Amino acid sequence: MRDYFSIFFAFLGSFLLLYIFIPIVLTISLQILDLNSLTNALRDELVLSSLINSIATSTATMLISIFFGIPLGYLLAKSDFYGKSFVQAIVDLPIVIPHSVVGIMLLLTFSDAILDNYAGIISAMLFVSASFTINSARDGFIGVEEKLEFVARTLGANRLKVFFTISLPLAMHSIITGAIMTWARAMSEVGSILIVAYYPKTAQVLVMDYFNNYGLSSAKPIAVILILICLFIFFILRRVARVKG
Amino acid sequence: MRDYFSIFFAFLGSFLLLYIFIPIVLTISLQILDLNSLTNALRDELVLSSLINSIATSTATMLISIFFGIPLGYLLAKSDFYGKSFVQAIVDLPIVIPHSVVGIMLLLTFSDAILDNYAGIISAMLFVSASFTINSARDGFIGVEEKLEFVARTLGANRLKVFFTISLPLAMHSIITGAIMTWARAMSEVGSILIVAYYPKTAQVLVMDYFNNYGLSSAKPIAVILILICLFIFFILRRVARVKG
Amino acid sequence: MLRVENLFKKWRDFRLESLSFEVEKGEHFMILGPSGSGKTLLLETIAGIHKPESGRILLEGKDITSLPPEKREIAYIPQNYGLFPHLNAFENIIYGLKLRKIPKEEIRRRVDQIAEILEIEHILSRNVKNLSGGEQQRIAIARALVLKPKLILLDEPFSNIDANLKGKLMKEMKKWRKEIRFTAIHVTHSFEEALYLGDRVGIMIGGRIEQTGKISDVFSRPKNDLVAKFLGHENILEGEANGNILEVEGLRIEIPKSAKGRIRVVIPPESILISKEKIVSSARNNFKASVQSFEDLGAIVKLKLSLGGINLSAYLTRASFLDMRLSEGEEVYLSFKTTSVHVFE
Amino acid sequence: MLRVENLFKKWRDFRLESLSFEVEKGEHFMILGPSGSGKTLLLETIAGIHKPESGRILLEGKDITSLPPEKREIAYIPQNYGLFPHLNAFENIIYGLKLRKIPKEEIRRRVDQIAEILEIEHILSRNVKNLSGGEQQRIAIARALVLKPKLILLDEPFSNIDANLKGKLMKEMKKWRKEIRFTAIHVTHSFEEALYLGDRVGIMIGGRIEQTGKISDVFSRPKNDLVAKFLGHENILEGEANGNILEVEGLRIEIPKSAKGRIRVVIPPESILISKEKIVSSARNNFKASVQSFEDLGAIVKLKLSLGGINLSAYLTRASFLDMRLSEGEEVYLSFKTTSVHVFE
Repeated sequence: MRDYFSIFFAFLGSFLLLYIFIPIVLTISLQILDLNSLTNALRDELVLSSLINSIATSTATMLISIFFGIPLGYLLAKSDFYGKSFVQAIVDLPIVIPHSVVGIMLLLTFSDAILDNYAGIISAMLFVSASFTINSARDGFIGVEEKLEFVARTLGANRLKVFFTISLPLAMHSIITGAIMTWARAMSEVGSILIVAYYPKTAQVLVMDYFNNYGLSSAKPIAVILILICLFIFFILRRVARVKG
Repeated sequence: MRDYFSIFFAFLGSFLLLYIFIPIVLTISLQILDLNSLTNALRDELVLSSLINSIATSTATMLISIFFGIPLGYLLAKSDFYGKSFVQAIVDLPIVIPHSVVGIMLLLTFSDAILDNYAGIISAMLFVSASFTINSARDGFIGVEEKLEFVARTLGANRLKVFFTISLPLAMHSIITGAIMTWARAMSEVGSILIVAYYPKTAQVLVMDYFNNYGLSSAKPIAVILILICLFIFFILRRVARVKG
Repeated sequence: MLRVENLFKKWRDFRLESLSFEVEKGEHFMILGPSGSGKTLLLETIAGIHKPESGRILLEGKDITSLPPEKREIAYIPQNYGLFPHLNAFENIIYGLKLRKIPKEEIRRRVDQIAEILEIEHILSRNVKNLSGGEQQRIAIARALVLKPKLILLDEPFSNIDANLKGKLMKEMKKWRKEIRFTAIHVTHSFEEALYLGDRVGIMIGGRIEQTGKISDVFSRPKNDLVAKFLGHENILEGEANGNILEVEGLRIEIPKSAKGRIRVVIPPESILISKEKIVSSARNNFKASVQSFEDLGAIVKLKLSLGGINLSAYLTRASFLDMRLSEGEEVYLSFKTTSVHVFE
Repeated sequence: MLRVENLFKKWRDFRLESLSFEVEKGEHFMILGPSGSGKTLLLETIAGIHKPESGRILLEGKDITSLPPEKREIAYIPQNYGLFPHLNAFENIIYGLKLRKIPKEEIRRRVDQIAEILEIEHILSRNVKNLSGGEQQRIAIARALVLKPKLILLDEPFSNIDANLKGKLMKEMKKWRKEIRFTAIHVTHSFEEALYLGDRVGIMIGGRIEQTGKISDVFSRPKNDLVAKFLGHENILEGEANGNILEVEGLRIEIPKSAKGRIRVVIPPESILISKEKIVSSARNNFKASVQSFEDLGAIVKLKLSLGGINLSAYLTRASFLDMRLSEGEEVYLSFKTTSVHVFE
């Protein structure tokens, strides 16, 4: 009995696992058989500039989310204020809004200021990815024992000093994890960028362009480069997460 | 000192909050001033069929993720097996892969079988959204006290009976939360669907179509309808989550 | 009835080591041991949740070592009672009956019968999360008893019970146990529970059953110093005996019977008299000692005394402790009668 | 030195109610109370973490009630010592000095001085997470002392210390306290700590300081029955006195001094003799009682006896308890001397 049960569950459970795993492995494998097109892609100036563009905008998004997300996360963790659960709801909202709708909303709000420029890319990325930094910062600050902050104050630190010498260093690990997630989510965004800033070209949009204009095989090398970058970031993320555990 | 500190943090923290909140409120408000176009949109057969299409495919995605995600979540929670952390990594992977790349990978794997059909929409949605159900199911099963399962066995239940009468009912709340997240995430996906299945038209793709072909004001009504659906689902999600807490 | 033979098992931080004992039919068998001694692991191994690495478990003569738990007819009630939180009290009780596809009327009849004895009729429709510890205990016991198991395993059944209520509930358990005769293994670290409810006791220390027997026998005649120490016997000394004199680290202690060679004795701490002046009495054992430390037991203070190389404990009321103004390092005189020295066999 | 006047504060489940007391310079003042009495809340209010709803706190005559904690010069050492886990032991100690921008050499000098007294030189570079409870305690104390605060607040400093080590560490605290004279408020629920380390004590129950004074005074002359009960005095009886006889629920008890009207007395449980036969002795108070329940304290058993309407506790050694084969409901005889009855003032 014991074994049939486990086998049956393993059988059902492996479906989604393989469903995620096989396309990734297959895509990378196909590319390994065709290294030529990969090196060609890496020589394509449009590919390179779009990659740099993606990485730069994702990084800018991450930095903005850190700068504004840490104070918001701190307040959500440490303060009790009227409407706090409403604020938390707003922070969690972007994950359920269709990406194309995000683009429409941002254009309606900022119109030409973000149309087809770097600000547009970053604004789209920020909307869909800031929640990760905010929520991780919040969890990090929740994890800081209140007593430590009390003790620091009796030792002569005012609230700002306590924040910078005790709370922030102790929450840093969680904040970094969240910031990496924000970076990765920014890098993965397509739908809203397509609407707000088709240009300057980002790598994730270029994949789509090449696919539409030249077909699957032309899109593949850029896709693989992006997969490898994301796998690398994902690997770092799990390393960071493990250090703490 | 105390007050300046809080005010400064509230000032910085409110930036992202307003950044998320204002576009949503603005978009809905603009539409309220222009109810005509909203009723027109609701009479547009293309809009209606794309909405039904989106809802149907999201629901199908959710059901598939429940059927296969529950056993996988159960194994991740209750079993110790070689490579478990690798399996967990694969489950978490989709969140970092650019959506356009997901589309390319799925096409490379399944080619014509998923090109421009319902299977294609669902396959794209499933790839990006299944993790929510799997991880919530896992957390739900982890929350089930082992002793309860032990006791049930001494009362005469075999492992399968224990699963259906004890583990599953106790994890159900968490599973439902995850399934709703999967539904919402599926509904929000654009990038990979654009590549795999431009047709049959989903509402989230139609927003983009209307924007590209007829401009912002034509895309707005569909966007608002989608926002309202997603806000409704989000509201239900938070209600479900609160019942437990 | 139940026979456990030479069990070995490691699990997490716990282990069972060459563990053997036997339980008779109808008996309330207590397993008494300090926390961490593996008592819960033992119960779960008997219940079939863990498979032993070696050894056998026999129930009514049948080897059940490799049967799955659902086929053993042994009920297990864990420390927190393990009620299913998504079922109400009644649904909890009938969980096992429903699995066995017992007809509805028979289920109703069995529940009514047990509920009457355990006095739980009025809480059958309640949500188990809102029940008190004592009520939860009864529901868990009812859930086990309706299945008429061959053996019931109780893991610290009174640990979640308020101290004030514990006495009352133990009294009631004794009462309904007389009505529903069942065989039970009851794990605890409480001397009161063992003394009050147990027929026989097994002392479990470090994964082994060190001694089994009638409770008063085990308490007054511990087999070895591990058991003696666990039972609170302090002041166990080992020395060289010669006639009526035992020599321990240079100290000459008069003992009540003649002996020769290395022996062990116990000097009950409550038999030791303490004073700040030299004691003049008929007691033959008079020594000078210094106070090492003290511990407050609530109105009673336990002193640790050092006499050259050995340490002895003694009890004192808090009033006399304060009267004597004792503190660490202070010199005191202690004496005890020769007849109060217990020589180990 | 510190004066707390009529403090009121509610916070979560705890409260302070019209709480007043005073601490002298150089004193080790103990606050002794059961858990839940608001001891930690009191310390945190003195430290300035909570603002009282009413009342005043004066430090060296200055009203500090509304000063923020960083301006009070009061050090606070919480129960788990509150070491900063991202700093090593040395960095923890100099945390406050660095904030005050003290020059490097002065920092080094002060740390060296404290480290020598507390014997922590060898662990200064260690990660605080790997320190033992006793080492953590010293680092926390050093971190407070280098700032030369006017007052140190210690919250249950020995609660994370292994019972075997506690005696040794208390001894050492007593030693270095003599070298570094500082004023401390030390919160605990342990009678030993109070007796061993305290100069004076305040008994805190239900958010109030019920009695303050020298420790032996407070222990032997509790002001009211709340304090008496907390200190473990049992058998507090209230009745109508008439000359040397106190009548309690129909029971006539002889008392050592003449009184009139409603009074309260204590009969120390250790002064009560128990036997199964009627006792013939010079004791004037002889009664028949039944055993209600018993509790094992480790070699000593506490009996709860019922005599008509009143309940009394009595102590017995486990050996005589087993000898007498006592169990619940059993009839016993008890007696106590008139002189052992303590009449409340």
